[in-house]
Amino acid sequence: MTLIRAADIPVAEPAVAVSPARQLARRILADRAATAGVTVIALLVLMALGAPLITALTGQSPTEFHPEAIDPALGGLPKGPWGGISAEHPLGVEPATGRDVLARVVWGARLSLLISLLATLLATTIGTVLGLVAGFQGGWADMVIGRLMDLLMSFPSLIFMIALMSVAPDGNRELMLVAVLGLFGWPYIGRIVRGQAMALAGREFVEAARVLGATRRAILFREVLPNLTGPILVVATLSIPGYIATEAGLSFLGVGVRPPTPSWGQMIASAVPWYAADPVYFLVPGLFLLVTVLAFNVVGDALGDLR
Amino acid sequence: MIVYLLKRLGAAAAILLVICALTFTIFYIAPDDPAQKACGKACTPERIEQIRGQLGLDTPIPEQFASYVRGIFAGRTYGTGPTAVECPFPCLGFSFQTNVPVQELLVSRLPVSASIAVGAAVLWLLVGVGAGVLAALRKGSWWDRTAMGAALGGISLPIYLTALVLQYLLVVVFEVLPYPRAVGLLEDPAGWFASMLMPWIALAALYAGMYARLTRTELIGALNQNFVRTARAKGLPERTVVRRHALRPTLTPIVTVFGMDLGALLGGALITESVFGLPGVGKLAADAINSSDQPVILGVTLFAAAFIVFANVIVDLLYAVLDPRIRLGTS
Amino acid sequence: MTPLLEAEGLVKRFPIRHPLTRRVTGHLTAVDGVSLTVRRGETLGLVGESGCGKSSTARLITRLADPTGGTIRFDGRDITTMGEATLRPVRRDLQMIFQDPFSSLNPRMTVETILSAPFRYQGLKPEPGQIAELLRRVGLRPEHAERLPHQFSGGQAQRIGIARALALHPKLVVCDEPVSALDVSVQAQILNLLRDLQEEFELSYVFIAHDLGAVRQVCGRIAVMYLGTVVEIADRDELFAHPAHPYTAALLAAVPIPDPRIERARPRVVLSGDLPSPANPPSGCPFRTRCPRAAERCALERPALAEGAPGHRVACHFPLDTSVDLSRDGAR
Amino acid sequence: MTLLDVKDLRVSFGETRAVDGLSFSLERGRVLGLVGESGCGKSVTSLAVMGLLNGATTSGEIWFDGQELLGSDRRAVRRLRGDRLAMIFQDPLSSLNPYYPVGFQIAEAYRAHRRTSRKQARATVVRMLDRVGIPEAERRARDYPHQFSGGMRQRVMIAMALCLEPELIIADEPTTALDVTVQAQILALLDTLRAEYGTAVLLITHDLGVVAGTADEVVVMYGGRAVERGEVHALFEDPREPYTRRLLAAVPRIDRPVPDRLETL
Amino acid sequence: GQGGGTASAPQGTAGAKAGVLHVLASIDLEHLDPARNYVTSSMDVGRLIYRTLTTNAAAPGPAGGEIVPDLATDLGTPTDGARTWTFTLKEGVKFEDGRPITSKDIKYGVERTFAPEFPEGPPYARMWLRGGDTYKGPLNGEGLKSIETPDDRTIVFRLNRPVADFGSAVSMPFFAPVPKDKEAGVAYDNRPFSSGPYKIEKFEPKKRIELVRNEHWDRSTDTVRKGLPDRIVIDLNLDPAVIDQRMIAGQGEDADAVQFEPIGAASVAQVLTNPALKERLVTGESINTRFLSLNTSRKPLDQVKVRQAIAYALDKEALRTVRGGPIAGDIATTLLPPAIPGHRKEDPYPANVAKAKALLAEAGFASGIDLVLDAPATPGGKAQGEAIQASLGRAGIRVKINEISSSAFWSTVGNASHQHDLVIDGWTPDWTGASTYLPNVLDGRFIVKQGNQNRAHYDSTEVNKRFDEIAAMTDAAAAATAYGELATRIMRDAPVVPFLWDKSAFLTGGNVTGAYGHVAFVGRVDLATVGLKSAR
Ligand SMILES: Nc1ncnc2c1ncn2[C@@H]1O[C@H](COP(=O)(O)OP(=O)(O)OP(=O)(O)O)[C@@H](O)[C@H]1O
Ligand SMILES: Nc1ncnc2c1ncn2[C@@H]1O[C@H](COP(=O)(O)OP(=O)(O)OP(=O)(O)O)[C@@H](O)[C@H]1O
Ligand SMILES: [Mg+2]
Ligand SMILES: [Mg+2]
Repeated sequence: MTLIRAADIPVAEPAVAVSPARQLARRILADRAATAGVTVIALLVLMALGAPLITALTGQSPTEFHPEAIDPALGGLPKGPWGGISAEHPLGVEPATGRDVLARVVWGARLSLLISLLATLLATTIGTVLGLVAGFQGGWADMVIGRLMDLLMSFPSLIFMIALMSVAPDGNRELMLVAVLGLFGWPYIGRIVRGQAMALAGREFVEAARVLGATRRAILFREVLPNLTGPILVVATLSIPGYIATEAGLSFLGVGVRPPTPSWGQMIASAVPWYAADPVYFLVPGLFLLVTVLAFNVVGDALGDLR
Repeated sequence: MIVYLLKRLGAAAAILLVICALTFTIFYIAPDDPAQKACGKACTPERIEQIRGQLGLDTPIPEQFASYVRGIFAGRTYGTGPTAVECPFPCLGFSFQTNVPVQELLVSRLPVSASIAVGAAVLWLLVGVGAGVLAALRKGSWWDRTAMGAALGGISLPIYLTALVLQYLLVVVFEVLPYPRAVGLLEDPAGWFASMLMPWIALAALYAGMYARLTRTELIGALNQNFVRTARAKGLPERTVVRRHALRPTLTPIVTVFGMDLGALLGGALITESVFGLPGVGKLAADAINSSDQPVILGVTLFAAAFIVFANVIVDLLYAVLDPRIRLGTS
Repeated sequence: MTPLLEAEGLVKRFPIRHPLTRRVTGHLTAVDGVSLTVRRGETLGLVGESGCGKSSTARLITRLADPTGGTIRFDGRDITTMGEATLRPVRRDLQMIFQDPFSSLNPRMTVETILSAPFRYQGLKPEPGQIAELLRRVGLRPEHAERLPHQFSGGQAQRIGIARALALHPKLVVCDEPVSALDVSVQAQILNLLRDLQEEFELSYVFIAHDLGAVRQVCGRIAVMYLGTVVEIADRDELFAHPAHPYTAALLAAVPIPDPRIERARPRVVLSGDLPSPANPPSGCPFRTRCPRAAERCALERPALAEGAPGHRVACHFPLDTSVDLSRDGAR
Repeated sequence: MTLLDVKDLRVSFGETRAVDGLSFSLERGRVLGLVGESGCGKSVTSLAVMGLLNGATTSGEIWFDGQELLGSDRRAVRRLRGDRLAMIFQDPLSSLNPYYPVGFQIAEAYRAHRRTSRKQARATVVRMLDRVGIPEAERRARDYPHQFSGGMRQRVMIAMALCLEPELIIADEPTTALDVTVQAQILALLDTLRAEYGTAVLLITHDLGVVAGTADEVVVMYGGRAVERGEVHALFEDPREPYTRRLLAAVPRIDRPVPDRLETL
Repeated sequence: GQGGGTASAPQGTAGAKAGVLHVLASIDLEHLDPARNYVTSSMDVGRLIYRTLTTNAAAPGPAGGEIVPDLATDLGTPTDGARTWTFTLKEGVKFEDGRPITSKDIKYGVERTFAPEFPEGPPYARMWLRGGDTYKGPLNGEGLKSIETPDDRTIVFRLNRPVADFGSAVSMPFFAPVPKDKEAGVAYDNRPFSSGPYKIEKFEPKKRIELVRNEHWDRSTDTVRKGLPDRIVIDLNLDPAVIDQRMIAGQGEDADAVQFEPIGAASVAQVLTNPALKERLVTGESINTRFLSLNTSRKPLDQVKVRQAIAYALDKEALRTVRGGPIAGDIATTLLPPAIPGHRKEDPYPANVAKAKALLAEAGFASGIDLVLDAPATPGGKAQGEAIQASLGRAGIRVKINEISSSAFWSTVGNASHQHDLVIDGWTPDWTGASTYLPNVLDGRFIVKQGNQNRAHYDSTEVNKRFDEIAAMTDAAAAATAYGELATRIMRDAPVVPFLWDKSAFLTGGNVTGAYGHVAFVGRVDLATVGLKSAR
């Protein structure tokens, strides 16, 4: 799946006002949608971090069955309207098991965010380093890295990821997901970084550093890399929703994390048969997923917008 | 140019070969033993060994790989004697579970996938490019902001979410559409359309958003070009300026991106087909993965990769054809 | 005393690749046998039209590019094939100023960081106050050290570039069109500054420009380049008074003079035709396709850079000035 | 007879005032040089006259042959553009559309204002290309912009501007991107054609030398205003304003002894 | 009754001999080649295409478990202490091309199951027929001597041991006739030659199979199959939830459809709360028992108290709920389901968490134990795994779920070195009776390294001996009672914890008649008898 497009990425700015962090903050505050996006993300992160606290407060564990909340004679349909929403279960219960949906959603957020952030970190690191080397060094290194990126981008990645995850041994699924997402994600970042590095390599300040006797490494990491933080940040932000969606997609297709660990994709997958009988069960994790992805996209979009 | 094309095809074939080798290795060193699965409920170790021989799994992996690749070009025969099965060119392997050459499965599934892909592509091009052009021309307007917001929403919608919401609303609640089923376009055009509509929308929502944004960005960029200013200075009507001078350069990236997306669409079709239960290539892949039918997984992966790789070759050529600077080279 | 810089028969060739296939379809000779010397304390000017190989020559001299052929001796040492590491100490003495004042400053670095980079990359540390002193010397204020490049005007930014080049007290500074991007008034300031600094730091310059007026203002000797070769080289006043190469003459005639009376009275020498492509240079004399004096011989034989008057060398079969001794080439 | 009369032109982009009360006028068949340093508002002025400014607040009056342009409806101004008012831009490469052959682009300008057959337009194109000194005009008309050299591209732009025999050509730094020898060629060509067609020229440049050689009258701009205007000889010989004087002194000239230091502003 | 407590009688009565019956299946047909056809879904379809020497009666409830003659004139004649079995074929039975079915065709069909190319079929022929241990199948031209065909209508099987219910065994698909000249190796799977009322017109694996009437099938020779619709179209591999919803909507063609798999838990509420839908709901009984196997070869499951603690702690109700609640079946309390002769009504381990804890403490595990559960990586497998995890967790038994891809599941848990502590397990006997059930899963001498079915690794000398004694009995009723007693005996050791006796509830289209769930096909619709009320 295409995660990011080059067209969404701004080219390196010739002159950038202030430090990337300040600049970021300024741009976001100027954009109402982006402010909302950041707020939503912050809330989600807070929710994920505070998952144990939240479930302690509501007194619901994500794995505990509540037979009293469902009707076995009706196939385990939650008792009461709206998917069994009640004071005890503010977002209803899971059909057939009676597990608390709120508890599962907040724990699922933890997983979704952790996996996608780690995958982003991995892909960004690999993509940045290799893209930088390819774009700056050119020649042989560029050829090898370029071919590698071509190769990875020619993989029907979703099919391959599913197949890989389905044969993967039953170890740490979370880390495996991160690895697989990162492995197929980095070329998209690498390609953009490569292009930017190529553009920067021709800039005179790079020549100036060389004339001053700077080493290749110093040029790459002291001169060029700081100029790429902006685009890299944007690419990374824009790739997070892709990873969230892909992780959920993989869980949806049954090759994600293992139960009873709750994950949004898995919740949606298990809600599919229930969509007619208990639409609320399907809508709750679905909306959380949509809102999360949208929030990251909005923020990435705001960051990427050229003024 | 011919030499270039040949070289490019050569590189494409090399990439496919590497993908093939990687996929092959991963699946054949996987814990699932096809022989054991074929052995069924009542199985003994001796029988497993026999089956391994029958399926050609007793030779070393490189040798198996070589026969696989040879089979693609020359076809091959599975087993020997009266139970031998012909797998003609281009043999992508032989499904252990359905006893059918993989390419036959692919061919029988292709119409459904093609229906979904082509219809969705038409839809997202119409909607996405249309919305993008209007947004670029009315940059900053109410329409622009709404369309771009919607585009962002479309991009953020996971396919299965769109698919299920559509199905819930259109089929269960309002009953305006039937459950999608695999109907041939020629057998029953109306049924085909009714069945395909939801998959199209689900798939197109994502891409339409991306194309709207792409079109907008590119068109705004083109409108800021000096040659557009020249066109205006000539006194051309604004419509001509936009259509002839701004849209033409905008189309080049769209067409090339479109080529690549179409190539990579099989991946997107996988979820769509799974959700709607349509027997296309994506569903074939999903089922094969679920039942660990390695030859089918391998075949579909290779097929999809070939699609992507050749789409890329075509895109490169298209790029050259569309852009005179590349077509003619710089003097 | 040996000259500070001696370049002998420098050649730089680039492969030309097809935009799509990336196949090498030919070669472009950007620098085609350039020999130059720079004496200590002098300013050598390099003029010529766009694409004639001025920047490429500069990049060869400063070893930013590897020469395809020829040798470069700097300060008594052959630096033609030195590796980056051995070259590093040499770089202290061999600096460069660039054309685009903004592009040559890292937009992410403060002036302070930019000016301490020369020290850092050479494994040194600026002494306290040294940066402030540098800034002052190029006409900026010490408090400017905190700013980022984009907060300066073009002229100020170019001063920072100059300060950076001078930080380590080099012997030779190669200036690649340092004023081309600047308005006339700012250009004048920078030209003045470069002259002042030369005296103070006992610098030698290679000064590249396409503007003959600017070159004349700062250079002692001037080399005229055309299509990768030096066609004429002479002392400033000699060159402007007695241009020997028809190209130099055409160049001088084409420079507009901001005085309507003189400008309108001057005879117009308009060269016909276009600059040939360095990928496909004409046979014999590179200028012959546009030369009003071209003859058969020019197509067959490439003229060597020969000394006519003392210190005035020209590469032409039929030079303009009688003071150039024609006898060596033999009349036809 | 006054062809172009700009009165108290003011253009601002938000807070920045690009042009701030500029007035000048241009007679038929004459050349007006508009000089000034970078950013003083020369290009904005030219675009304002052409009606090509986007996103700017404009006030004042621009009279072209008795018609006020700023207040006219866009359609009317568009009809003037290219037909009676033509423009030549600084960078000929980016000003030509890379996707179409040059002949098509010239013909397009022609057919936008004259109802003619394709064939007739073609003939005009070839004639014009030939006229601006492009050899093998018939064949070169089918070539794309990137297949031309810088000077040739600028000739194409001139052919495009002149094909409808406009009354006024606005040339915004037509030679800045070119080498001196090519600049001399283009200036000579412009001069010849201008005389032949009797076209008035608004020549925008920062090069005082170019103005000295080409213009009949000069307007010196600074910060969006005209600091001095006058007949070319008078202005160069006896500049009134200190700014003009200093500007002239800052130019290193090849016809005078080398000064120790150049004058600075 | 409430949600199908009992098996319902076939709907309606006579169906029209016309029309197109649609079958909506969420699964694939694994193998239709009679030599390889060994799963109930394929056997249900196979019964339409080929006939066997005997077959199950066409009747709802336990009556369906009765074996009746099919191609043979009777249930076979045992001689030599049930070591030799002789069958006579009916007259007038024909293949789809009109040629008569002969005893040689049956012999050839049986011989094929010995070929290593067709490994999936039942092991009985290989186990029982003399010389079966060395015979490698007919593909190389060699025949099996212990099957004799003195004439075209007589077939004699010579066995290496007494087999009292061989007459039931010959109802298995591999006792269907296969003409030698139609041999196509593994490709025969895609187009088995028809001897039944339908023949295959088109088969797209994993997508659709279309059957049309076999004109040469003679209804008068067949007491079981009705052959009502002209065509039967089976759509395969559909999404289960979509099938449910299509059946609930029942529009258009779907009115002529039956669903092949039970409705999902998610659809139960919709169906049971709507009287019109309830009309169309058919409930079938089955002889499938679901149980949790406890690997007695691993610590601490080698201790009977620990196993009993698990039996007390398991929340069978929760397990049933995730499978759909009461409609999915009855809670199993013993090994043998009620439909199997010998079933005894008892509940040795009623749910009791306190008792489970006490037993654990007695065994020395007061602080609980950690176990790994092997579960298939399907939504159902996950749900059951989580239910087991949650319920055992209440007694301090911490369960980690090990998901195994569904296709590899049985081969993985059948591999002693890959198997963990607990397995979500179950068994359907090949015919109604315990003889192909209890020995298969609990006889310690059948424990093998690979392809193991005794996943409890239960090996009791006493029980093994009793298995031999019962196998030698020629009185079926006495054997059934003996098996019932033995089941009770085994449950004292608690090597497995039965939790569900399956039932199957499925929807039929409004135009469908004669549908009932057949016990031999785990309660699936008996395709051989379904018809349409009216052809459209
Ligand atoms: N890296 C390169 N690869 C290929 N060709 C190059 C490269 N660098 C320069 N050239 C070509 O070499 C020739 C000389 O270029 P160079 O930059 O030295 O000219 P210049 O005299 O500095 O021109 P300008 O006045 O435009 O700066 C040009 O034709 C240019 O296109
Ligand atoms: N579209 C615009 N938006 C905002 N500011 C603008 C825009 N166009 C021009 N300006 C500003 O208006 C002022 C005048 O610009 P203009 O391009 O007319 O200068 P110029 O005299 O042509 O300079 P140059 O010699 O560099 O071409 C500048 O300060 C410029 O930054
Ligand atoms: Mg240069
Ligand atoms: Mg301008």
